[in-house]
Amino acid sequence: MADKTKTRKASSRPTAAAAPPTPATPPASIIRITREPLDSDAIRALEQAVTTAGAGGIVTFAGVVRDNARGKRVRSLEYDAYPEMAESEMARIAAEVARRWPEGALAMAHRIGPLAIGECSVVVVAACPHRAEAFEACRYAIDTLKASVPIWKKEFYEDGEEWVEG
Amino acid sequence: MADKTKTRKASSRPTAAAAPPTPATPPASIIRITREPLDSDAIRALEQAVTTAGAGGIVTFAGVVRDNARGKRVRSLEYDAYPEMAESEMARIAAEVARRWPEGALAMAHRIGPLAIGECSVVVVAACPHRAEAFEACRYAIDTLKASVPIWKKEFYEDGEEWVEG
Amino acid sequence: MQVRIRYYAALREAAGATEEALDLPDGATVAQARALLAERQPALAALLPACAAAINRGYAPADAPLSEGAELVFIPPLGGG
Amino acid sequence: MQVRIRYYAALREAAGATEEALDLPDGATVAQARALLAERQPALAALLPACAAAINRGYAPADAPLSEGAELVFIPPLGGG
Repeated sequence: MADKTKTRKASSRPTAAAAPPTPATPPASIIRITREPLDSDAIRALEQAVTTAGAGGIVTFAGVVRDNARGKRVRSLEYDAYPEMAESEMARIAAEVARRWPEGALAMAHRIGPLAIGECSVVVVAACPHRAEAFEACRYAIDTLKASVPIWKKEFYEDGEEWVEG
Repeated sequence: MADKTKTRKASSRPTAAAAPPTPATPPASIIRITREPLDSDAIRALEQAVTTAGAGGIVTFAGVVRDNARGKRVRSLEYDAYPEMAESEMARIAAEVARRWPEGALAMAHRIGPLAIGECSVVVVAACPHRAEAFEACRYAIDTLKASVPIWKKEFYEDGEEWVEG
Repeated sequence: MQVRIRYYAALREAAGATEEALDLPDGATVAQARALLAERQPALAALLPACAAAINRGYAPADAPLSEGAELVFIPPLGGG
Repeated sequence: MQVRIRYYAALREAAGATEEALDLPDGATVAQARALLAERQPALAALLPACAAAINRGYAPADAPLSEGAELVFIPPLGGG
Protein backbone atom coordinates (compact mmCIF):
# COMPACT_ATOMS: atom_id res chain seq x y z
CA MET A 1 0.00 0.00 0.00
CA ALA A 2 2.96 2.29 0.63
CA ASP A 3 3.52 3.21 -2.99
CA LYS A 4 -0.14 4.06 -3.55
CA THR A 5 0.72 7.66 -2.81
CA LYS A 6 3.61 7.84 -5.23
CA THR A 7 3.16 9.87 -8.36
CA ARG A 8 2.58 7.52 -11.20
CA LYS A 9 4.15 8.43 -14.52
CA ALA A 10 2.27 8.03 -17.76
CA SER A 11 3.45 4.72 -19.04
CA SER A 12 2.83 2.09 -21.61
CA ARG A 13 2.84 -0.64 -19.00
CA PRO A 14 -0.34 -2.62 -18.74
CA THR A 15 -2.63 -1.39 -15.98
CA ALA A 16 -2.35 -4.57 -13.96
CA ALA A 17 1.42 -4.30 -13.70
CA ALA A 18 1.25 -0.70 -12.53
CA ALA A 19 -1.38 -1.41 -9.88
CA PRO A 20 -0.41 -1.08 -6.24
CA PRO A 21 0.07 -4.23 -4.16
CA THR A 22 -3.08 -6.21 -3.54
CA PRO A 23 -5.05 -4.67 -0.71
CA ALA A 24 -4.59 -6.49 2.58
CA THR A 25 -8.33 -7.04 3.05
CA PRO A 26 -8.59 -10.75 3.73
CA PRO A 27 -11.54 -12.89 2.72
CA ALA A 28 -14.29 -13.48 5.28
CA SER A 29 -13.65 -16.23 7.80
CA ILE A 30 -14.84 -19.73 7.01
CA ILE A 31 -16.62 -21.71 9.71
CA ARG A 32 -17.99 -25.17 9.18
CA ILE A 33 -19.47 -28.06 11.16
CA THR A 34 -19.74 -30.96 8.75
CA ARG A 35 -20.44 -34.68 8.47
CA GLU A 36 -18.35 -34.87 5.30
CA PRO A 37 -14.73 -36.08 5.41
CA LEU A 38 -12.05 -33.44 5.92
CA ASP A 39 -9.80 -35.08 3.38
CA SER A 40 -6.89 -33.66 1.41
CA ASP A 41 -9.17 -31.98 -1.08
CA ALA A 42 -11.29 -30.38 1.63
CA ILE A 43 -8.23 -29.10 3.48
CA ARG A 44 -6.73 -27.74 0.28
CA ALA A 45 -9.98 -25.95 -0.53
CA LEU A 46 -9.97 -24.27 2.90
CA GLU A 47 -6.36 -23.20 2.44
CA GLN A 48 -7.04 -21.75 -0.97
CA ALA A 49 -10.15 -19.97 0.24
CA VAL A 50 -8.20 -17.95 2.83
CA THR A 51 -5.07 -17.30 0.80
CA THR A 52 -4.75 -13.85 -0.76
CA ALA A 53 -1.86 -12.38 -2.71
CA GLY A 54 -0.72 -10.63 0.46
CA ALA A 55 -0.49 -13.84 2.52
CA GLY A 56 3.12 -14.86 3.03
CA GLY A 57 2.61 -17.50 5.70
CA ILE A 58 -0.07 -20.15 5.89
CA VAL A 59 -0.28 -22.37 8.95
CA THR A 60 -2.60 -25.36 8.86
CA PHE A 61 -3.44 -27.46 11.88
CA ALA A 62 -5.03 -30.83 11.24
CA GLY A 63 -6.24 -32.91 14.15
CA VAL A 64 -6.16 -36.60 13.30
CA VAL A 65 -7.82 -39.52 15.07
CA ARG A 66 -5.09 -41.45 16.88
CA ASP A 67 -5.15 -45.18 17.44
CA ASN A 68 -4.51 -44.78 21.15
CA ALA A 69 -5.46 -42.52 24.03
CA ARG A 70 -4.53 -42.70 27.69
CA GLY A 71 -2.90 -46.07 27.05
CA LYS A 72 -6.01 -47.58 25.50
CA ARG A 73 -6.27 -48.82 21.97
CA VAL A 74 -8.93 -46.74 20.21
CA ARG A 75 -10.86 -48.39 17.39
CA SER A 76 -12.89 -45.41 16.23
CA LEU A 77 -14.45 -42.14 17.38
CA GLU A 78 -17.72 -40.33 17.24
CA TYR A 79 -18.08 -36.57 17.53
CA ASP A 80 -21.28 -34.84 18.54
CA ALA A 81 -21.94 -31.11 18.46
CA TYR A 82 -24.53 -28.56 19.50
CA PRO A 83 -24.30 -27.18 16.00
CA GLU A 84 -25.93 -23.76 16.27
CA MET A 85 -23.89 -22.84 19.34
CA ALA A 86 -20.73 -24.46 17.95
CA GLU A 87 -20.96 -22.23 14.92
CA SER A 88 -21.64 -19.12 16.97
CA GLU A 89 -18.67 -19.90 19.25
CA MET A 90 -16.49 -20.46 16.19
CA ALA A 91 -17.70 -17.13 14.80
CA ARG A 92 -16.68 -15.53 18.08
CA ILE A 93 -13.18 -17.01 17.69
CA ALA A 94 -12.99 -15.78 14.10
CA ALA A 95 -14.03 -12.30 15.21
CA GLU A 96 -11.31 -12.24 17.86
CA VAL A 97 -8.74 -13.43 15.31
CA ALA A 98 -9.86 -10.67 12.94
CA ARG A 99 -9.47 -8.14 15.75
CA ARG A 100 -6.01 -9.33 16.82
CA TRP A 101 -4.63 -10.11 13.35
CA PRO A 102 -6.59 -7.77 11.06
CA GLU A 103 -4.58 -8.72 8.00
CA GLY A 104 -5.12 -12.43 8.62
CA ALA A 105 -7.75 -14.80 7.33
CA LEU A 106 -9.05 -17.87 9.12
CA ALA A 107 -10.82 -21.09 8.21
CA MET A 108 -12.10 -23.54 10.82
CA ALA A 109 -13.88 -26.81 10.09
CA HIS A 110 -14.86 -29.58 12.49
CA ARG A 111 -16.23 -32.90 11.42
CA ILE A 112 -18.92 -34.67 13.44
CA GLY A 113 -20.38 -38.17 13.33
CA PRO A 114 -18.34 -41.39 13.20
CA LEU A 115 -14.62 -41.13 12.35
CA ALA A 116 -12.06 -43.84 11.65
CA ILE A 117 -8.45 -43.89 12.85
CA GLY A 118 -6.31 -41.60 10.71
CA GLU A 119 -9.20 -39.42 9.62
CA CYS A 120 -9.12 -35.71 10.24
CA SER A 121 -11.50 -34.33 12.87
CA VAL A 122 -10.62 -30.66 12.76
CA VAL A 123 -8.78 -28.25 10.49
CA VAL A 124 -7.73 -24.69 11.24
CA VAL A 125 -6.00 -22.59 8.60
CA ALA A 126 -4.56 -19.15 9.28
CA ALA A 127 -3.13 -17.11 6.41
CA CYS A 128 -1.29 -13.92 7.33
CA PRO A 129 1.27 -11.58 5.79
CA HIS A 130 4.02 -13.03 8.02
CA ARG A 131 4.62 -16.39 9.60
CA ALA A 132 4.67 -15.39 13.26
CA GLU A 133 1.13 -14.06 13.02
CA ALA A 134 -0.04 -17.13 11.14
CA PHE A 135 1.34 -19.47 13.82
CA GLU A 136 -0.15 -17.38 16.61
CA ALA A 137 -3.56 -17.01 14.99
CA CYS A 138 -3.79 -20.72 14.17
CA ARG A 139 -2.72 -21.73 17.66
CA TYR A 140 -5.11 -19.29 19.29
CA ALA A 141 -8.00 -20.56 17.18
CA ILE A 142 -7.50 -24.28 17.84
CA ASP A 143 -6.78 -23.76 21.54
CA THR A 144 -9.90 -21.65 21.94
CA LEU A 145 -11.98 -24.03 19.86
CA LYS A 146 -11.07 -26.86 22.19
CA ALA A 147 -11.86 -24.75 25.25
CA SER A 148 -15.16 -23.21 24.21
CA VAL A 149 -16.87 -24.84 21.23
CA PRO A 150 -19.59 -27.34 22.25
CA ILE A 151 -18.33 -30.48 20.54
CA TRP A 152 -17.93 -33.84 22.23
CA LYS A 153 -15.93 -36.96 21.51
CA LYS A 154 -16.76 -40.59 22.19
CA GLU A 155 -14.00 -43.15 22.00
CA PHE A 156 -14.75 -46.74 21.07
CA TYR A 157 -12.37 -49.36 22.49
CA GLU A 158 -12.04 -53.11 22.17
CA ASP A 159 -14.30 -53.52 25.14
CA GLY A 160 -16.38 -50.43 25.58
CA GLU A 161 -16.96 -46.80 24.78
CA GLU A 162 -16.75 -43.53 26.62
CA TRP A 163 -17.38 -39.79 26.15
CA VAL A 164 -14.04 -38.22 26.92
CA GLU A 165 -12.82 -34.74 27.65
CA GLY A 166 -10.09 -33.00 25.70
CA MET B 1 2.08 -48.90 24.92
CA ALA B 2 0.70 -48.92 28.46
CA ASP B 3 -1.39 -52.05 28.02
CA LYS B 4 1.53 -54.06 26.68
CA THR B 5 2.17 -55.28 30.21
CA LYS B 6 -1.38 -56.31 30.90
CA THR B 7 -2.13 -60.00 31.06
CA ARG B 8 -3.78 -60.92 27.83
CA LYS B 9 -6.58 -63.46 28.06
CA ALA B 10 -6.90 -66.23 25.53
CA SER B 11 -9.35 -64.83 23.06
CA SER B 12 -10.88 -65.40 19.69
CA ARG B 13 -10.12 -61.83 18.65
CA PRO B 14 -7.99 -61.53 15.58
CA THR B 15 -4.33 -60.86 16.35
CA ALA B 16 -4.34 -57.44 14.74
CA ALA B 17 -7.14 -56.19 16.95
CA ALA B 18 -5.38 -57.37 20.11
CA ALA B 19 -2.07 -55.73 19.20
CA PRO B 20 -0.84 -52.85 21.34
CA PRO B 21 -1.07 -49.32 19.97
CA THR B 22 1.20 -48.53 17.07
CA PRO B 23 4.75 -47.90 18.31
CA ALA B 24 5.64 -44.24 18.53
CA THR B 25 8.65 -44.63 16.25
CA PRO B 26 8.14 -41.94 13.64
CA PRO B 27 9.34 -42.15 10.06
CA ALA B 28 12.74 -40.67 9.23
CA SER B 29 12.80 -36.94 8.59
CA ILE B 30 12.36 -35.68 5.06
CA ILE B 31 14.68 -32.97 3.76
CA ARG B 32 14.54 -31.58 0.29
CA ILE B 33 15.97 -28.78 -1.82
CA THR B 34 14.10 -28.85 -5.09
CA ARG B 35 13.49 -26.97 -8.32
CA GLU B 36 10.07 -28.59 -8.68
CA PRO B 37 6.91 -26.75 -7.59
CA LEU B 38 5.77 -27.25 -4.00
CA ASP B 39 2.16 -27.48 -5.09
CA SER B 40 -0.83 -28.99 -3.29
CA ASP B 41 0.12 -32.50 -4.29
CA ALA B 42 3.71 -32.10 -3.12
CA ILE B 43 2.61 -30.66 0.22
CA ARG B 44 0.07 -33.44 0.70
CA ALA B 45 2.72 -36.05 -0.05
CA LEU B 46 5.02 -34.56 2.61
CA GLU B 47 2.19 -34.55 5.13
CA GLN B 48 1.31 -38.14 4.43
CA ALA B 49 4.94 -39.23 4.58
CA VAL B 50 5.33 -38.02 8.17
CA THR B 51 1.92 -39.04 9.48
CA THR B 52 1.79 -42.23 11.54
CA ALA B 53 -1.15 -43.79 13.35
CA GLY B 54 0.12 -42.20 16.57
CA ALA B 55 0.14 -38.66 15.18
CA GLY B 56 -2.74 -36.63 16.58
CA GLY B 57 -1.66 -33.18 15.46
CA ILE B 58 -0.15 -32.13 12.16
CA VAL B 59 1.03 -28.58 11.68
CA THR B 60 2.01 -27.43 8.20
CA PHE B 61 3.71 -24.16 7.49
CA ALA B 62 3.72 -22.99 3.88
CA GLY B 63 5.66 -19.89 2.90
CA VAL B 64 4.12 -18.22 -0.11
CA VAL B 65 5.58 -15.59 -2.42
CA ARG B 66 3.83 -12.30 -1.64
CA ASP B 67 3.15 -9.62 -4.19
CA ASN B 68 4.73 -6.97 -2.01
CA ALA B 69 7.63 -6.50 0.36
CA ARG B 70 8.78 -3.41 2.24
CA GLY B 71 6.21 -1.37 0.35
CA LYS B 72 7.46 -2.45 -3.05
CA ARG B 73 5.46 -4.38 -5.57
CA VAL B 74 7.23 -7.68 -6.19
CA ARG B 75 6.83 -9.28 -9.61
CA SER B 76 8.65 -12.53 -8.98
CA LEU B 77 11.39 -14.13 -6.91
CA GLU B 78 14.44 -16.25 -7.38
CA TYR B 79 15.92 -18.46 -4.68
CA ASP B 80 19.50 -19.68 -4.69
CA ALA B 81 21.02 -22.24 -2.33
CA TYR B 82 24.34 -23.77 -1.40
CA PRO B 83 22.65 -27.13 -1.73
CA GLU B 84 25.04 -29.49 0.05
CA MET B 85 25.31 -27.24 3.08
CA ALA B 86 21.61 -26.37 2.99
CA GLU B 87 20.78 -30.05 3.25
CA SER B 88 23.27 -30.64 6.03
CA GLU B 89 21.91 -27.65 8.00
CA MET B 90 18.37 -28.94 7.46
CA ALA B 91 19.51 -32.36 8.70
CA ARG B 92 20.88 -30.64 11.79
CA ILE B 93 17.47 -29.04 12.39
CA ALA B 94 15.76 -32.39 11.92
CA ALA B 95 18.14 -34.01 14.39
CA GLU B 96 17.39 -31.34 16.99
CA VAL B 97 13.65 -31.76 16.41
CA ALA B 98 14.04 -35.53 16.87
CA ARG B 99 15.93 -34.92 20.11
CA ARG B 100 13.41 -32.44 21.52
CA TRP B 101 10.25 -34.11 20.24
CA PRO B 102 11.23 -37.78 19.95
CA GLU B 103 7.73 -38.90 19.04
CA GLY B 104 7.47 -36.30 16.30
CA ALA B 105 8.25 -36.51 12.60
CA LEU B 106 9.38 -33.65 10.41
CA ALA B 107 9.42 -32.84 6.70
CA MET B 108 11.15 -29.76 5.29
CA ALA B 109 11.28 -28.79 1.65
CA HIS B 110 12.58 -25.59 0.07
CA ARG B 111 12.18 -24.71 -3.53
CA ILE B 112 14.93 -22.88 -5.44
CA GLY B 113 15.07 -21.22 -8.84
CA PRO B 114 12.50 -18.75 -10.18
CA LEU B 115 9.14 -18.51 -8.38
CA ALA B 116 5.98 -16.63 -9.27
CA ILE B 117 3.70 -14.70 -6.90
CA GLY B 118 1.48 -17.09 -4.96
CA GLU B 119 3.81 -20.05 -5.35
CA CYS B 120 5.10 -21.86 -2.31
CA SER B 121 8.79 -21.42 -1.48
CA VAL B 122 9.04 -23.54 1.66
CA VAL B 123 7.01 -26.18 3.46
CA VAL B 124 7.57 -27.51 6.96
CA VAL B 125 5.36 -30.28 8.33
CA ALA B 126 5.53 -31.51 11.92
CA ALA B 127 3.43 -34.49 12.99
CA CYS B 128 3.32 -35.28 16.70
CA PRO B 129 1.09 -37.12 19.14
CA HIS B 130 -0.31 -33.83 20.47
CA ARG B 131 -0.88 -30.44 18.98
CA ALA B 132 1.32 -28.34 21.26
CA GLU B 133 4.39 -30.33 20.24
CA ALA B 134 3.45 -30.14 16.57
CA PHE B 135 3.14 -26.35 16.72
CA GLU B 136 6.40 -25.99 18.61
CA ALA B 137 8.37 -28.34 16.39
CA CYS B 138 7.09 -26.72 13.20
CA ARG B 139 7.81 -23.24 14.48
CA TYR B 140 11.26 -24.20 15.69
CA ALA B 141 12.10 -25.78 12.33
CA ILE B 142 11.03 -22.86 10.14
CA ASP B 143 12.56 -20.25 12.44
CA THR B 144 15.86 -22.14 12.51
CA LEU B 145 15.75 -22.79 8.78
CA LYS B 146 15.48 -19.06 8.13
CA ALA B 147 18.33 -18.34 10.54
CA SER B 148 20.83 -20.98 9.48
CA VAL B 149 20.16 -22.64 6.13
CA PRO B 150 22.19 -21.10 3.27
CA ILE B 151 19.42 -20.06 0.92
CA TRP B 152 19.07 -16.64 -0.63
CA LYS B 153 16.23 -14.68 -2.16
CA LYS B 154 16.26 -12.18 -4.98
CA GLU B 155 13.24 -9.97 -5.49
CA PHE B 156 12.35 -8.66 -8.93
CA TYR B 157 10.47 -5.35 -9.02
CA GLU B 158 8.99 -3.20 -11.72
CA ASP B 159 12.26 -1.37 -12.02
CA GLY B 160 15.04 -3.52 -10.66
CA GLU B 161 16.08 -6.52 -8.60
CA GLU B 162 17.79 -7.12 -5.30
CA TRP B 163 19.08 -9.94 -3.10
CA VAL B 164 17.24 -9.42 0.17
CA GLU B 165 17.62 -10.67 3.67
CA GLY B 166 14.85 -12.41 5.60
CA MET C 1 -42.98 -20.87 32.28
CA GLN C 2 -41.58 -23.51 30.00
CA VAL C 3 -38.05 -23.89 28.61
CA ARG C 4 -36.75 -26.21 25.92
CA ILE C 5 -33.91 -28.45 27.01
CA ARG C 6 -31.72 -30.04 24.35
CA TYR C 7 -29.42 -32.95 25.14
CA TYR C 8 -26.07 -33.78 23.59
CA ALA C 9 -23.39 -36.42 23.95
CA ALA C 10 -23.37 -38.21 27.32
CA LEU C 11 -26.49 -36.33 28.48
CA ARG C 12 -28.41 -37.36 25.39
CA GLU C 13 -27.57 -40.99 25.98
CA ALA C 14 -28.38 -40.77 29.69
CA ALA C 15 -31.64 -38.94 29.09
CA GLY C 16 -32.59 -41.25 26.24
CA ALA C 17 -33.88 -38.19 24.41
CA THR C 18 -32.61 -35.32 22.33
CA GLU C 19 -34.82 -32.72 23.95
CA GLU C 20 -37.68 -32.10 26.34
CA ALA C 21 -39.84 -29.28 27.64
CA LEU C 22 -39.35 -28.35 31.29
CA ASP C 23 -41.86 -26.38 33.37
CA LEU C 24 -40.28 -24.01 35.83
CA PRO C 25 -41.48 -21.23 38.10
CA ASP C 26 -41.24 -17.77 36.53
CA GLY C 27 -37.76 -16.32 36.94
CA ALA C 28 -36.11 -19.66 37.70
CA THR C 29 -32.35 -19.73 37.24
CA VAL C 30 -30.02 -22.17 35.53
CA ALA C 31 -29.15 -23.59 38.95
CA GLN C 32 -32.81 -24.24 39.73
CA ALA C 33 -33.37 -25.93 36.40
CA ARG C 34 -30.31 -28.09 36.97
CA ALA C 35 -31.51 -29.15 40.42
CA LEU C 36 -34.99 -29.97 39.15
CA LEU C 37 -33.62 -32.05 36.26
CA ALA C 38 -31.27 -34.00 38.52
CA GLU C 39 -34.18 -34.76 40.85
CA ARG C 40 -36.54 -35.88 38.08
CA GLN C 41 -33.97 -37.81 36.06
CA PRO C 42 -31.57 -39.69 38.31
CA ALA C 43 -29.63 -40.82 35.22
CA LEU C 44 -28.57 -37.21 34.70
CA ALA C 45 -27.75 -36.49 38.32
CA ALA C 46 -24.21 -37.85 38.13
CA LEU C 47 -23.40 -35.96 34.93
CA LEU C 48 -24.92 -32.53 35.56
CA PRO C 49 -22.45 -31.26 38.19
CA ALA C 50 -19.61 -31.34 35.64
CA CYS C 51 -21.63 -29.48 33.01
CA ALA C 52 -21.57 -25.85 32.00
CA ALA C 53 -24.82 -24.31 30.80
CA ALA C 54 -25.92 -22.32 27.78
CA ILE C 55 -29.04 -20.22 27.35
CA ASN C 56 -30.09 -19.47 23.77
CA ARG C 57 -26.71 -20.69 22.45
CA GLY C 58 -24.46 -18.68 24.72
CA TYR C 59 -22.72 -19.72 27.93
CA ALA C 60 -24.61 -18.65 31.04
CA PRO C 61 -23.67 -18.65 34.74
CA ALA C 62 -25.59 -20.65 37.35
CA ASP C 63 -27.51 -17.61 38.56
CA ALA C 64 -28.67 -16.53 35.10
CA PRO C 65 -32.47 -16.29 34.94
CA LEU C 66 -34.41 -18.24 32.34
CA SER C 67 -37.33 -16.90 30.39
CA GLU C 68 -40.34 -18.39 28.64
CA GLY C 69 -39.31 -20.38 25.56
CA ALA C 70 -35.57 -20.20 26.28
CA GLU C 71 -33.34 -22.94 24.91
CA LEU C 72 -31.32 -24.40 27.77
CA VAL C 73 -28.45 -26.79 27.13
CA PHE C 74 -26.17 -28.37 29.70
CA ILE C 75 -22.69 -28.70 28.26
CA PRO C 76 -20.66 -31.74 29.35
CA PRO C 77 -16.86 -31.44 29.38
CA LEU C 78 -15.80 -30.59 25.83
CA GLY C 79 -14.03 -33.01 23.52
CA GLY C 80 -13.67 -31.12 20.26
CA GLY C 81 -10.43 -30.83 18.38
CA MET D 1 48.00 -24.37 -0.20
CA GLN D 2 44.96 -24.00 -2.35
CA VAL D 3 41.30 -23.78 -1.34
CA ARG D 4 38.18 -23.94 -3.47
CA ILE D 5 35.87 -20.96 -3.17
CA ARG D 6 32.28 -21.31 -4.29
CA TYR D 7 30.05 -18.29 -4.87
CA TYR D 8 26.33 -17.98 -4.35
CA ALA D 9 23.65 -15.33 -4.75
CA ALA D 10 24.96 -11.74 -4.62
CA LEU D 11 28.58 -12.92 -4.42
CA ARG D 12 28.17 -15.11 -7.49
CA GLU D 13 26.83 -12.18 -9.47
CA ALA D 14 29.51 -9.81 -8.19
CA ALA D 15 32.31 -12.32 -8.83
CA GLY D 16 30.92 -13.25 -12.23
CA ALA D 17 31.82 -16.85 -11.42
CA THR D 18 30.46 -19.79 -9.49
CA GLU D 19 33.81 -20.82 -8.07
CA GLU D 20 37.54 -20.26 -8.13
CA ALA D 21 40.73 -21.66 -6.67
CA LEU D 22 42.55 -19.44 -4.20
CA ASP D 23 46.21 -19.85 -3.21
CA LEU D 24 46.90 -19.06 0.42
CA PRO D 25 49.84 -19.45 2.77
CA ASP D 26 49.71 -22.66 4.78
CA GLY D 27 47.59 -22.29 7.90
CA ALA D 28 45.78 -19.19 6.63
CA THR D 29 42.49 -18.42 8.36
CA VAL D 30 39.04 -17.51 7.09
CA ALA D 31 39.81 -13.88 7.93
CA GLN D 32 42.98 -13.93 5.84
CA ALA D 33 41.17 -15.49 2.90
CA ARG D 34 38.44 -12.87 3.17
CA ALA D 35 40.97 -10.02 3.19
CA LEU D 36 42.83 -11.43 0.20
CA LEU D 37 39.64 -11.89 -1.80
CA ALA D 38 38.45 -8.36 -1.05
CA GLU D 39 41.80 -7.00 -2.19
CA ARG D 40 41.88 -9.00 -5.41
CA GLN D 41 38.21 -8.57 -6.31
CA PRO D 42 36.98 -5.07 -5.52
CA ALA D 43 33.48 -6.10 -6.59
CA LEU D 44 33.33 -8.42 -3.58
CA ALA D 45 34.82 -5.97 -1.11
CA ALA D 46 31.53 -4.26 -0.31
CA LEU D 47 29.69 -7.56 0.18
CA LEU D 48 32.16 -9.64 2.17
CA PRO D 49 31.95 -7.79 5.51
CA ALA D 50 28.28 -8.83 5.91
CA CYS D 51 29.00 -12.47 5.09
CA ALA D 52 29.39 -15.44 7.39
CA ALA D 53 31.77 -18.19 6.30
CA ALA D 54 31.57 -21.95 5.93
CA ILE D 55 34.42 -24.44 5.63
CA ASN D 56 33.53 -27.79 4.14
CA ARG D 57 29.81 -27.06 4.48
CA GLY D 58 29.76 -26.02 8.11
CA TYR D 59 29.80 -22.53 9.61
CA ALA D 60 33.29 -21.46 10.71
CA PRO D 61 34.51 -18.47 12.74
CA ALA D 62 36.91 -15.86 11.34
CA ASP D 63 39.92 -17.39 13.06
CA ALA D 64 39.29 -20.93 11.80
CA PRO D 65 42.31 -22.26 9.88
CA LEU D 66 41.93 -23.52 6.34
CA SER D 67 43.57 -26.60 4.95
CA GLU D 68 44.61 -27.80 1.52
CA GLY D 69 41.60 -28.55 -0.67
CA ALA D 70 39.08 -27.08 1.72
CA GLU D 71 35.80 -25.76 0.32
CA LEU D 72 35.32 -22.19 1.51
CA VAL D 73 32.04 -20.38 1.02
CA PHE D 74 31.16 -16.87 2.12
CA ILE D 75 27.51 -16.75 3.12
CA PRO D 76 25.65 -13.49 2.43
CA PRO D 77 22.71 -12.60 4.69
CA LEU D 78 20.18 -15.40 4.39
CA GLY D 79 16.86 -15.11 2.60
CA GLY D 80 15.35 -18.58 2.82
CA GLY D 81 11.81 -19.24 3.97
